[in-house]
Amino acid sequence: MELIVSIISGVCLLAGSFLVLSGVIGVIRFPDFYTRIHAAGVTETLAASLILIGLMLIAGWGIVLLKLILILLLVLFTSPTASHALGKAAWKSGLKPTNLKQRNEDRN
Amino acid sequence: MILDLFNYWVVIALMMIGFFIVIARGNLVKKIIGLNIFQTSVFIFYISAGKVNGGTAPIVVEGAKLYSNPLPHVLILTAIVVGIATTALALSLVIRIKANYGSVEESVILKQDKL
Amino acid sequence: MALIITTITLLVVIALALIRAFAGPTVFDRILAGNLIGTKVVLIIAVMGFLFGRPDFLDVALTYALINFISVIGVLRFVEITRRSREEDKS
Amino acid sequence: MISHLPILQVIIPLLGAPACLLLNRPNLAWLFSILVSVLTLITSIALLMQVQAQGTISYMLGGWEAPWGIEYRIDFINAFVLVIVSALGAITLIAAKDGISKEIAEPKQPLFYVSFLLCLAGLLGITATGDAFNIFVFLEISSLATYTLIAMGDDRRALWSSYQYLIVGTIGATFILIGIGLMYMMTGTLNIHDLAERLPAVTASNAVLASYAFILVGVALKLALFPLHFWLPNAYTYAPNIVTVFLAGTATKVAIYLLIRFNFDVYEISAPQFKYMINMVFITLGIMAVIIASWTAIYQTNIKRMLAYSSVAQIGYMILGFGLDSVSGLQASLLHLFNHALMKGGLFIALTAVALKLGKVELDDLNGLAKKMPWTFAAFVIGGLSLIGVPLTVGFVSKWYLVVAAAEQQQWYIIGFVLLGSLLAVIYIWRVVEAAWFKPPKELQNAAGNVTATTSREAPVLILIPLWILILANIYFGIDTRFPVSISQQAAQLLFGGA
Amino acid sequence: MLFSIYGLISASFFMSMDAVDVAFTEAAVGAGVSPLLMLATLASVGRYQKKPTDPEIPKVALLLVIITGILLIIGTLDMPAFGAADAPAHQHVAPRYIKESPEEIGIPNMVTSVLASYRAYDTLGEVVVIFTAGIGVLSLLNFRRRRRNIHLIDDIIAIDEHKILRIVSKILIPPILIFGLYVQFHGDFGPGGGFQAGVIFAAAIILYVLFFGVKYAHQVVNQTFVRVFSAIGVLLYGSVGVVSLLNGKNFLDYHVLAENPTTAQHIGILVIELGVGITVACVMILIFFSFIENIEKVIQELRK
Repeated sequence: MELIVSIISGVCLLAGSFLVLSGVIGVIRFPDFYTRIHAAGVTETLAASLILIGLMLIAGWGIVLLKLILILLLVLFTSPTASHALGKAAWKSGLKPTNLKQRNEDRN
Repeated sequence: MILDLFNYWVVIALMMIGFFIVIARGNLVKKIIGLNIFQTSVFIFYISAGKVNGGTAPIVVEGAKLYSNPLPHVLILTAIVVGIATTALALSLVIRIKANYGSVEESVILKQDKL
Repeated sequence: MALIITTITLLVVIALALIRAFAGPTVFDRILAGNLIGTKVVLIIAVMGFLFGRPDFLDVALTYALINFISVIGVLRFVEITRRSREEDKS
Repeated sequence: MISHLPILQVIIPLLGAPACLLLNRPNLAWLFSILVSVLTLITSIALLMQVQAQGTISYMLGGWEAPWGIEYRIDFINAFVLVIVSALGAITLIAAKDGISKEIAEPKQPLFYVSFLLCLAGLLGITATGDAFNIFVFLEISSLATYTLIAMGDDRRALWSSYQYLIVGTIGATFILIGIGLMYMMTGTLNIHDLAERLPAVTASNAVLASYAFILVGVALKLALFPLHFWLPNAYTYAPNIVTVFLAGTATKVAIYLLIRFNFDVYEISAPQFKYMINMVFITLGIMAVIIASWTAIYQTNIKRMLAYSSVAQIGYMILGFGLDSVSGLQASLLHLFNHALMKGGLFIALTAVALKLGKVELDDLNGLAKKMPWTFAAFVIGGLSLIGVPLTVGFVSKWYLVVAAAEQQQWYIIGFVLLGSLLAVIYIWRVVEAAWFKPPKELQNAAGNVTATTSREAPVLILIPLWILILANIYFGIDTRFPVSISQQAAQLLFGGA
Repeated sequence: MLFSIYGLISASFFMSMDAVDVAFTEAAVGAGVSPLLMLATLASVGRYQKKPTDPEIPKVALLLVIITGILLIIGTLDMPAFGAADAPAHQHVAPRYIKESPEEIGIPNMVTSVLASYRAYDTLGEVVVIFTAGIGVLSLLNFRRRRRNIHLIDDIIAIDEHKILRIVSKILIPPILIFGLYVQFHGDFGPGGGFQAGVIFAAAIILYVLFFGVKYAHQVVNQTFVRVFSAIGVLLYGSVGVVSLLNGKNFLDYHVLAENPTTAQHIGILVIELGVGITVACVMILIFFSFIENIEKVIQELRK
């Protein structure tokens, strides 16, 4: 039983790591702000949840689990909100998404 | 042997970056940022000095024999507070300077008043 | 083992996000990178707590998560306020 | 309660400050802060007497014994400095009510008194403590309060001076912090007494030398030692007058005390191979400070600025005393510390009175003013004579001891420079005296601009009283030299014998 | 913004160095408070114009910096190796804190025991420093009487309404406040304490101001309230010391507070941490209000 739990937790952690990594690669590679926020915002929530769930599985019952749940809740609340606020603020400030089609045509 | 001190040297490099920004930059806000970096690097310096290999955080837990040195932590807690106090005061001075001189560039201010 | 891999990945991620923070080009990109680093630091601390066998560090992680949110939101707000007052300046 | 004097000394103004904020009425706050400062003064005098009776007092804060808890350690030297600082604090506060009435808006006045008390508490704390890190904390209290006080000046240049001082001061404090950190790494203790005992074991290490260098530079920045003095003239000139009085009398004195403490107590034996070099550095810097700063002072038209440069020069004399590295040299430094507080305090209060009448203290505006304000300018003349070092004033006493100390070591050239410095002082003081007493008043300008200057004559009594207290002290201690001389001698012997 | 990242990273560095409490504080200060203050300043100072810096100064500065750096590196050459357990710093004073504080003070967090008991006087100094900064900011920025109930900033806040953010912060603020209390009183057992709690508390208020406007915030915490309580925090701290004085013990000797020495230490630490928390929270809010008000002033001048 313990083995299974730790395997599941390991899988969760690794999957989380992978997502985080893919997210940041997106942030680096994507051409403009809105695509980047997409990469970051979307992966972030799931990745954080996966990693935290992985930790929860190791933690076992107790105050630690409670704290992890609190962190998870907090992340679930704040992370999408922050992304939303960021996107909205950028939009209102007049930042326009790059028109990829246009740019590709320009390059050619 | 040399590697043993590597940590300190990185801190020193950081410290000097901060110090350089303080004395070389003309923008008053940037000076304050430099000052902050300078101070933080000193904090890191202290904390590095408090680290004991194999030690753990100085909160009693069962089974732990070796703890890191708590004294530098205490000192730095105090120093961080002092740092933020200084920063707040400095920033409000900058705001007043801007209101009175219309600029936050050192050279512009000096030109205006021939200090 | 998985913990160590996770830690290393998170460190790499922070390093990569730093590139974006330096590169910009807009303020919002920097804030985005900052937010990214913030949440990653929260995770790192949580993972490190387990790695060192001191899960009571989670308090710190919790505070980080809070402070990170507040500062990202606050920074955004100030960027907006600055912009609005500039716009009034022009009009 | 007697055994708790060391802590009362600092805690009275420290807790008086927030209480003062709660009052929030200018006059009430003024009365309250005078009460606090007088209590502080009484404590410091009692403390000095206690030290004379029983020798060094050690007080354990929180009841934890020394290297673990924080210790207050009062010996002759800091008891002496405590008296100077708290006396100047009390005297300055008496003059403060009228002194700040024009410069600081009424709603801000309570804040002025709060900051003043905090500054006083910080300076006293630095002096009284026997713990290296505690020095840093109280240094920052006093510095932050000082920046606030300077920025309260009504000229916009006060803001810039305050900012400049803030940057320099913080760099200095951080340097001191680095120095303390290095010392801690090498010895594992923060208690100064403990440090002095443990440092000899690690004497030869670079880290100790580096910490010495950092503390030296950090304190020198705070001290406005000659090449690092650039912030001081601005800060003194544009600060509110009362603040200048207080700072000139106390802040640099406390920095000098720190230098003495670290130089002679902590590092006394730790760097014998560098001792000679360091002494030479002190002597050279001291001489350069005396000559160059006095020379610059001659060309100033703003009298506050002139006296500020003169302060830099006087700090030079004190450093000169250090460099001689003998009991009599150090004694001369300590004496000068005391005397300089008296005379600069007096001179700056006189300027406060002038500024209250004229709004500024440019040399040209003083013409003929002495006839209108005879008491103020009589005081200024006596203070000036003291600054020059004329016999029967305190200025003479300390210079005499300095000359004797130099003669002991047959360093005759130092005597020459001291005399040259005095000559330069004659010139800049004379310019003021000449303008005030012997030049005809500029009626034209006065009639056009300033009605109050002609109608009201002498400065308010509340300024004249503290002014003349200081001036009479100048003369009294110039004639009856027993008190400062004996104390400073005991202090100097303690530092050389006890280390 | 880079600055905030710097704060976060240095905080995680502290974490890896076992300095949990320091990491906690640096997280709150380096990543939270100081970037916010910086931006508040930039909001009223305006973005700087790019200007070529004077080419002369950097050379001198560079030289100075290099000299200092070399001096420091020489200084570190014969220092005990990083992390060595036999370094003098770990031999002399600290062992007592580690070995005996759990019995003498009776709380597991050694940092708190040293901070609030062995070196409690330093902490009093720290509180006074914060208080001094508060006074300084007050005297610098609040120099004119405020006009009642006109809050220009509220108009600006209202333009970008952010409904989602409002709702989220409404949900979050009460838990943040509770968490602040938890940090305040849990400092004995885990990382945390008065200072961190004060900052978290202030952060919650700041969040509120940013979304609901100064007007409503003032109804809860107005200037006078904050002013008075920042002084009361310091006095509360000091009064513990005065109580020990009056009972004939040394200043800040907690043993007078109760018969049992560890109980006495507990009470003492609790009270002073409360004092710290109150002062820090109030001063932070005070500073923030002053900065906000100044932005208003700038806007008002622009409108003229």
